[in-house]
Amino acid sequence: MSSDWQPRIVGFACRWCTYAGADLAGTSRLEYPATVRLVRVPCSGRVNPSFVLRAFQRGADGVLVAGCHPGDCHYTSGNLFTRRRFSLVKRFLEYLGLEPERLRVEWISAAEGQRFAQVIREMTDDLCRLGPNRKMREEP
Amino acid sequence: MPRIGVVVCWCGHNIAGTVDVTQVTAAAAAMPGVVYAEDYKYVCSEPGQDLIRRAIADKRLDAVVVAACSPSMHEATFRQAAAAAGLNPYRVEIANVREQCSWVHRDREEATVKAVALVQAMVAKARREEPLEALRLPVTRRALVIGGGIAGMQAAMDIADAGYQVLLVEREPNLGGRMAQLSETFPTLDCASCILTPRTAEVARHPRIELLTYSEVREVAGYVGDFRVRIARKPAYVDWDRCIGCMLCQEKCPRKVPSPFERDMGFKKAIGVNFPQAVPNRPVIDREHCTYFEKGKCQVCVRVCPVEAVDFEQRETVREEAVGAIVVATGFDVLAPAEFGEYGYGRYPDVIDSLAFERLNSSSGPTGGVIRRPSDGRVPREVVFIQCVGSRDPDRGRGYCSKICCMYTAKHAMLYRHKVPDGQAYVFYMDVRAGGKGYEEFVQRTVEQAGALYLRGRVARVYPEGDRMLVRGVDTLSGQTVEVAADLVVLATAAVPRGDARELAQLLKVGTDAHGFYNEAHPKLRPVETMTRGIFLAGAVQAPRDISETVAQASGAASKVLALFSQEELVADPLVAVVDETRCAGCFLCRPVCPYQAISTRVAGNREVATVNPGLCQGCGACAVACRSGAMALKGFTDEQILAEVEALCLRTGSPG
Amino acid sequence: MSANPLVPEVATIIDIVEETPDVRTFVLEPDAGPVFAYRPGQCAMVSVFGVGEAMISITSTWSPERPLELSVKRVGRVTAALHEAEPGHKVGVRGPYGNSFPVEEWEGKNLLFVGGGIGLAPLRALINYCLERRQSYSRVDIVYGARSPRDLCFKREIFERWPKVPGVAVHLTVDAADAQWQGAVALVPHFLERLAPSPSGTVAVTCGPPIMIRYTLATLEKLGFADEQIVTTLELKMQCGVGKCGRCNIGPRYVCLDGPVFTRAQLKELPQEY
Amino acid sequence: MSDIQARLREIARRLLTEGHVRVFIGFGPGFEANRPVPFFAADPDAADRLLLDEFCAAGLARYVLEEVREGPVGLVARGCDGLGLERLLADHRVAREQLYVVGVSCRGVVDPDRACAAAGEEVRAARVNGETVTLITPTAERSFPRSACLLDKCLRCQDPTPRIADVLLGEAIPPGERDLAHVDAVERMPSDERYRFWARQFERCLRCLACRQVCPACNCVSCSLDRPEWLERGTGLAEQFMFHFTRAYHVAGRCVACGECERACPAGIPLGLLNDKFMKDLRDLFGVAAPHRPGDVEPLGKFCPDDPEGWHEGGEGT
Amino acid sequence: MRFLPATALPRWLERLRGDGATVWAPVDEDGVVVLRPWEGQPIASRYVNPLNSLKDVLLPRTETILEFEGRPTDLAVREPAPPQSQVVFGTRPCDAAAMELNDRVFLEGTFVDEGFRRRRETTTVLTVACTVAGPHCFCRAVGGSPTAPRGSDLVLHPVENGYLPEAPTSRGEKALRAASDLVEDVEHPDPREAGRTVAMPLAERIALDGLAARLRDHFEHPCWDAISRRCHSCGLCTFVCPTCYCFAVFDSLRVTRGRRQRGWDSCQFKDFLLMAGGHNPRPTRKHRVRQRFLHKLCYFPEAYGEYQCVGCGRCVAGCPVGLHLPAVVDELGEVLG
Repeated sequence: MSSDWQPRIVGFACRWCTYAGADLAGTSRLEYPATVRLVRVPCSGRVNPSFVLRAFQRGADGVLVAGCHPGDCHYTSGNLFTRRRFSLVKRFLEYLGLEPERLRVEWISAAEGQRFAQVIREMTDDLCRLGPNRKMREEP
Repeated sequence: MPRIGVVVCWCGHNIAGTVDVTQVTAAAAAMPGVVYAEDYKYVCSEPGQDLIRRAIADKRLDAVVVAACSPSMHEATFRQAAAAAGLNPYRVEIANVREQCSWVHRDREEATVKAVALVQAMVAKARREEPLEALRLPVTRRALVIGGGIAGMQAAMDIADAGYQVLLVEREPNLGGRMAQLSETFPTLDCASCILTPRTAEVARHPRIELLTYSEVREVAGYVGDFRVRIARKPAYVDWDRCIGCMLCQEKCPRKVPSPFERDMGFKKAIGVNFPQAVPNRPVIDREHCTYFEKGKCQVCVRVCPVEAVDFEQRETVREEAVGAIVVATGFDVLAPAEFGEYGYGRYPDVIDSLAFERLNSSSGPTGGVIRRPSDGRVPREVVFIQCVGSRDPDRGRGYCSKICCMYTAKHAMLYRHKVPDGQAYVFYMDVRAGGKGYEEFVQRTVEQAGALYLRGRVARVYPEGDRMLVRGVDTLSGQTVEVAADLVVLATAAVPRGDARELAQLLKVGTDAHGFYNEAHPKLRPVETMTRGIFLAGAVQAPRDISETVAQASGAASKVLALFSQEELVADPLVAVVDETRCAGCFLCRPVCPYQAISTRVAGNREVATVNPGLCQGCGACAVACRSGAMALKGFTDEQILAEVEALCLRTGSPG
Repeated sequence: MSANPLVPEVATIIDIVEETPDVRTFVLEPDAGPVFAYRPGQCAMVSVFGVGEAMISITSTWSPERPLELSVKRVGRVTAALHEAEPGHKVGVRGPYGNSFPVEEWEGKNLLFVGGGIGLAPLRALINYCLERRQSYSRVDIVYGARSPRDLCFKREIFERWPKVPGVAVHLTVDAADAQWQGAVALVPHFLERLAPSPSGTVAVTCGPPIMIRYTLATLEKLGFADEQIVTTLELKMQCGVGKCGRCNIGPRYVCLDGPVFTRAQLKELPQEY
Repeated sequence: MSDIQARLREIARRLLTEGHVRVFIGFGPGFEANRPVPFFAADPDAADRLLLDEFCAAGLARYVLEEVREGPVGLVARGCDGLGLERLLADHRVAREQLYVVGVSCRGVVDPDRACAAAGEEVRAARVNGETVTLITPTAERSFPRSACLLDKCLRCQDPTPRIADVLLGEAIPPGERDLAHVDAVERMPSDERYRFWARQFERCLRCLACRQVCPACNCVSCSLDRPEWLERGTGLAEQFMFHFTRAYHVAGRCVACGECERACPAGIPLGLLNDKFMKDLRDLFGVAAPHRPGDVEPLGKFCPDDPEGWHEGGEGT
Repeated sequence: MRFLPATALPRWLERLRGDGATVWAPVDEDGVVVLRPWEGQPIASRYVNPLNSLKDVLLPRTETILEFEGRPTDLAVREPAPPQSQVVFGTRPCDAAAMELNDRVFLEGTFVDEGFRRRRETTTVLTVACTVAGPHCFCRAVGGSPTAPRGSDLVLHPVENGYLPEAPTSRGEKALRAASDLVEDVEHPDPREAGRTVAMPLAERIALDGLAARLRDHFEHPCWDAISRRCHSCGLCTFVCPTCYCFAVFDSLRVTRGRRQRGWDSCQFKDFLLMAGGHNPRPTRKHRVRQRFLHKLCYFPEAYGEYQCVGCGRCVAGCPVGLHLPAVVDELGEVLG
């Protein structure tokens, strides 16, 4: 591993809360590592668990699934399904051998630019410690 | 392969200061499918937009990716620009290289690599894009208001006054709802019927309000702008068109039965109206209690009716109506306090609920407005009011505050003192909640001027002693056990949803909370809208509220309806779910996850498949994830598109590591 | 060229002709060396890199300097990707595969071509081959139909070139006419029955959608054509084209090796699994 | 069993004679005596070839999907078959009135390979008792522990008796909760070892899709795993993980624990360990019964406002 | 007669591996014996047949045909490096024979399958003969034997404490040379004879005589409906079969880079012949099951003069509903006589 290796994080962000939160981090000029790339989805409930697996397959070192706080879903219940799905899926991926730090599920509101930046910093630190992900990943 | 154009914005120094825009443009030019890549200082400016428009025309572009600020800033701008050049506006994608890149990263190389990846992802998405057409839905400019109480009447009046037709459906034979049962109203103590009666009359004669009383909504189909509603009118056994409202029938009817309107403290006839000022002033026959229906003879009403309006053969009739919007104003019920055995309700006639006390106060009530207790008709000298009966009681399933009880109890104590100057009112309370204009002052007056004795604590038991009721509770302020001997005990029972609120909610595809109150679309920002577009809430159907709030909300709902009706046609986002019927197995796992109940069954060939009502769908995409086979796709965010984005974002080219 | 028969040559699309709303003819030139030699009726495996391969009958007739032409109807993933391609794009091509029409055996005979829709694609190669050797054959009748006038392929040939060749008659029909259509309106088998070509000394070659083939065969039989006089081509899903992948067999025969050209007599020997 | 077999034949014959069903699905003699195979009795006389013994291994529910297309179907159902049928009913893939279910209680099916190995010679018949299994060979009759004789899928069976049966032959055995302890052993491995464990299993996968084809919950008309955007045909480890993750996730909350996938797998991949992991977490996090009995809204099709966030609880090893 | 002690086996294989070859050997993985690239792990000895056959080595589950990179207008295509030489230890005579059947398909005719040929020519098959037959074995019924050398480069006949090697090919002889110092000389009767006495009850029950012709004549026989009815349309039987060779060609693409591969496919899958327009020449289980068995028992014999089955018994052990070749032959025998 070269010393300047940086992890690659794919983030699924609901457009109403987390994506807007990330925008707020931008307008507030909060610096965070350039490790994350967001996929804008209408709701965290749109995130098919297989998307997460696909990200790891194609070389993501970490995946973030983020949406509105429970109770604040633009569609009322999308994130509550997300909560159930990803409670299971995260445990299942760990059961398959994935390190827990590699998948994070977070509720980040449109007002939480600070928190968004913080989550990315934390994840980047965790992933730097773990190094590149090789599990479930296809040969490059 | 679609021909894609990429335009990279400098945003002056905002993007170009951190991201090497030239490099991003060069990288974009080499991406599969990209036939045009250019950068520009300010793409959102008029010359910038013109650049896009010219590129679309000159390069025959099928899609455009703009690498610029957040889509929340200028997605609409660029879509309009594209549309002006003849490109489907939904074939414009934004790579957010400002808020999510140049503004948050410092290292130029890293930021540039990331910007390239973000562009790559959007190019990948754009390649898999279908042109989408905004959904255009026609609007039937006619509203249905369900519920003829104060909320429904207010909403109906506001909509009708603005010039639109209103269909007002009321389950009871007459308008008025709960408010018709009230005596006076807090905090002004003006008489309820004095403010209600003119309003009911106004509604009844409004040229644009069609009144359907004694009717119920049975079926609701369609969606915003085009609801199809089936309404059943129950048989009144009186031809209301012939009837002239002389009420001779009521007068002569030999059958007297306890009146639910009077909380069974008074009587009504088997034919007649609930109360004298009823609008419409037309009688109905209470089939359950009518001697003719019971025994096949009597027919006094038939004989006395001067216009031969009585018709025992009348049947329920059902009509179908088309409306563009629906206001639900079905109000509330009060909890049957029977489940509170410790208070002796139902066992002891002198334990009554607040609604009954309203009737005792009412000059048109069973006692003509004199407060007499039900058991022996004596005027009570000491009255105990118990608040929070069933409310704020999570152990029994109702943790919420019924909100109106504090105020009406204060009102009752005040009215009682007015009518029985030497009487003493005791109020057992948990907290007094008197938020509202003039409310706190009113409670103060009740204590100070009417001399009501407020005791903080829960009542443990009510039991008879002699001809009085002994109320035992704990004063939590003093810690003392308190015992009051009362002539009358009045329970402020919880306001609860109507018994059949859930069934109606299902018809309307509107969500309810754990208790059965209807859910608003957003508790703060969309308090009168429901999750179903075109259906609005007014009054206590949503949560307990007092008259002034109810009226305000009803006007709010009406204004939402008017906003809807003021549009030529409804334009809906085409980013909705769609079913590939060849792949749908018809398992309907998608249905429970849809918050809008937009998914229904369709027969395709020899099997049932899911189908999405695009007027109801709001595009959250939960169904697309619940669908295992991938038959359900969310337009604009298809699996193929998201997977392509993921793949592009994972690509490591020229990046460190 | 690779020793591996599954590895295609890279070719460049030099032209695309829009025949009908869903049929395009792609003109291909291999990047290295001349086009492989092929005979009428043979196929090529064409591929869009990253999407996949599809077996397409060759529409052109071979000469060393002539580019390869493939007429492709948009039906599946690969053909859809091809339809999205533009001149200058690279594709893969390998072949030729399959047997071919036994044109030498037919010398001196009358030729009756019966095509429907995209089925004219393999026939076009054959017709042009025969017309280039016009003197070797006797009377030539071309019966061709499509759903509507705009679905007729190779319009220049059917309307202009072929009718001008002496001794060649082109009979066109459509299932449903439009405002401009002056010609016959009939399904190909019915139209053929009305034309009633004589079976004597004639070879009938028919290509088209399965349902058309089925009724055309019946019509030809009614007109007195023997099974040996009737030739058709089969289309089956193929993956390798070289008789290895085990897919395109009909009974013991592989369409990619033993076909796609079969006489009706040969078909009758095979199980009805095509 | 023979008494029940006789009654089964009688019922099947009657159903076929009276035209109530078009076919009756049960078991018939296989090529080997101790391996009966699914059998489709289409006429009354064929009913007499139905058999029911301790070796009837295959699940029958999945057949219903094809067979009902032609008309009503009768079948014999053990507990696992019954749950499979309930799965198909809950997924609207068949209608109840298309089925006539003859229920039988099942104490477990004998695995002929396992039994022959235990007995040391060919086992021709067996009796499944409470805790032991009596194996009958040409030379002896001996008892062995259940785990030495029965199919894996039967060792953790929780529903011996079908819940839906138009008629139940024999006595009902009350249902229990599924024992999910075997999941713990994998959970306890360190994460790298766990990954190696699964990688080893999945590398063996031939992608023959037997697990999917026999599964009553995998009843889609079109499977996403047949689509290249979700799963490429390559058999690299990444695709194998995608396949097994997706298969397990798609039956999460829907798996009826019939064990057919694991029984069918030629590569010995412990698919039950995957299904049961979801089942365990559904139980631990959301109080869903193991397995969730079809009929109610699927556990993943609903939520509670106060559902826990499963990713916070535990961490490594859970 | 030469004798290779069992204890020398790892050293020998290590030497073969040292020559740069990939060595495959059967290893026990969680109770399943699998042929795996051998890196010194314990070699399984108690198995009838590994899960995967030689097919996994010579016609891999996925094989890259070509790789490409670039844009549609500018694309570079290259072929992968030729495969490394391989040594397969522990295969059984039936599996080795199966490869000779596949030779007929892949190496004969107008086209030669390059991928197969290259692997075939660089693979040394070290077969371990069988001393007992498994309960599902029936090689004898299809012309094989537990000790037959067909398809093998070297047959190792197990005897007490080791093997008696027999080298039908020079490749086998060469492989054995790597063990020349480990091989001893012993007196032993011809081990090939032992194959005749191995009990194989299943083989006795399979009558294949004249079946091909009867099948051909009864293509539309209704028995296929009954036989195929229990089939679940999975690909298990075809994937475990050492002689089934059908493959699919498919592309994958990662934005700008991709590859074309081929991988196993199964005639039992319902989309095997499904065409882009929706037409499916073999739409039902009946069509597909009949295709499988006619291919093995009728078409293949017509083309190559022998059945396309080596009696390894994998389908017998594997099919979850007992729809395997012996059972089908048996059921066909009953109806076709």
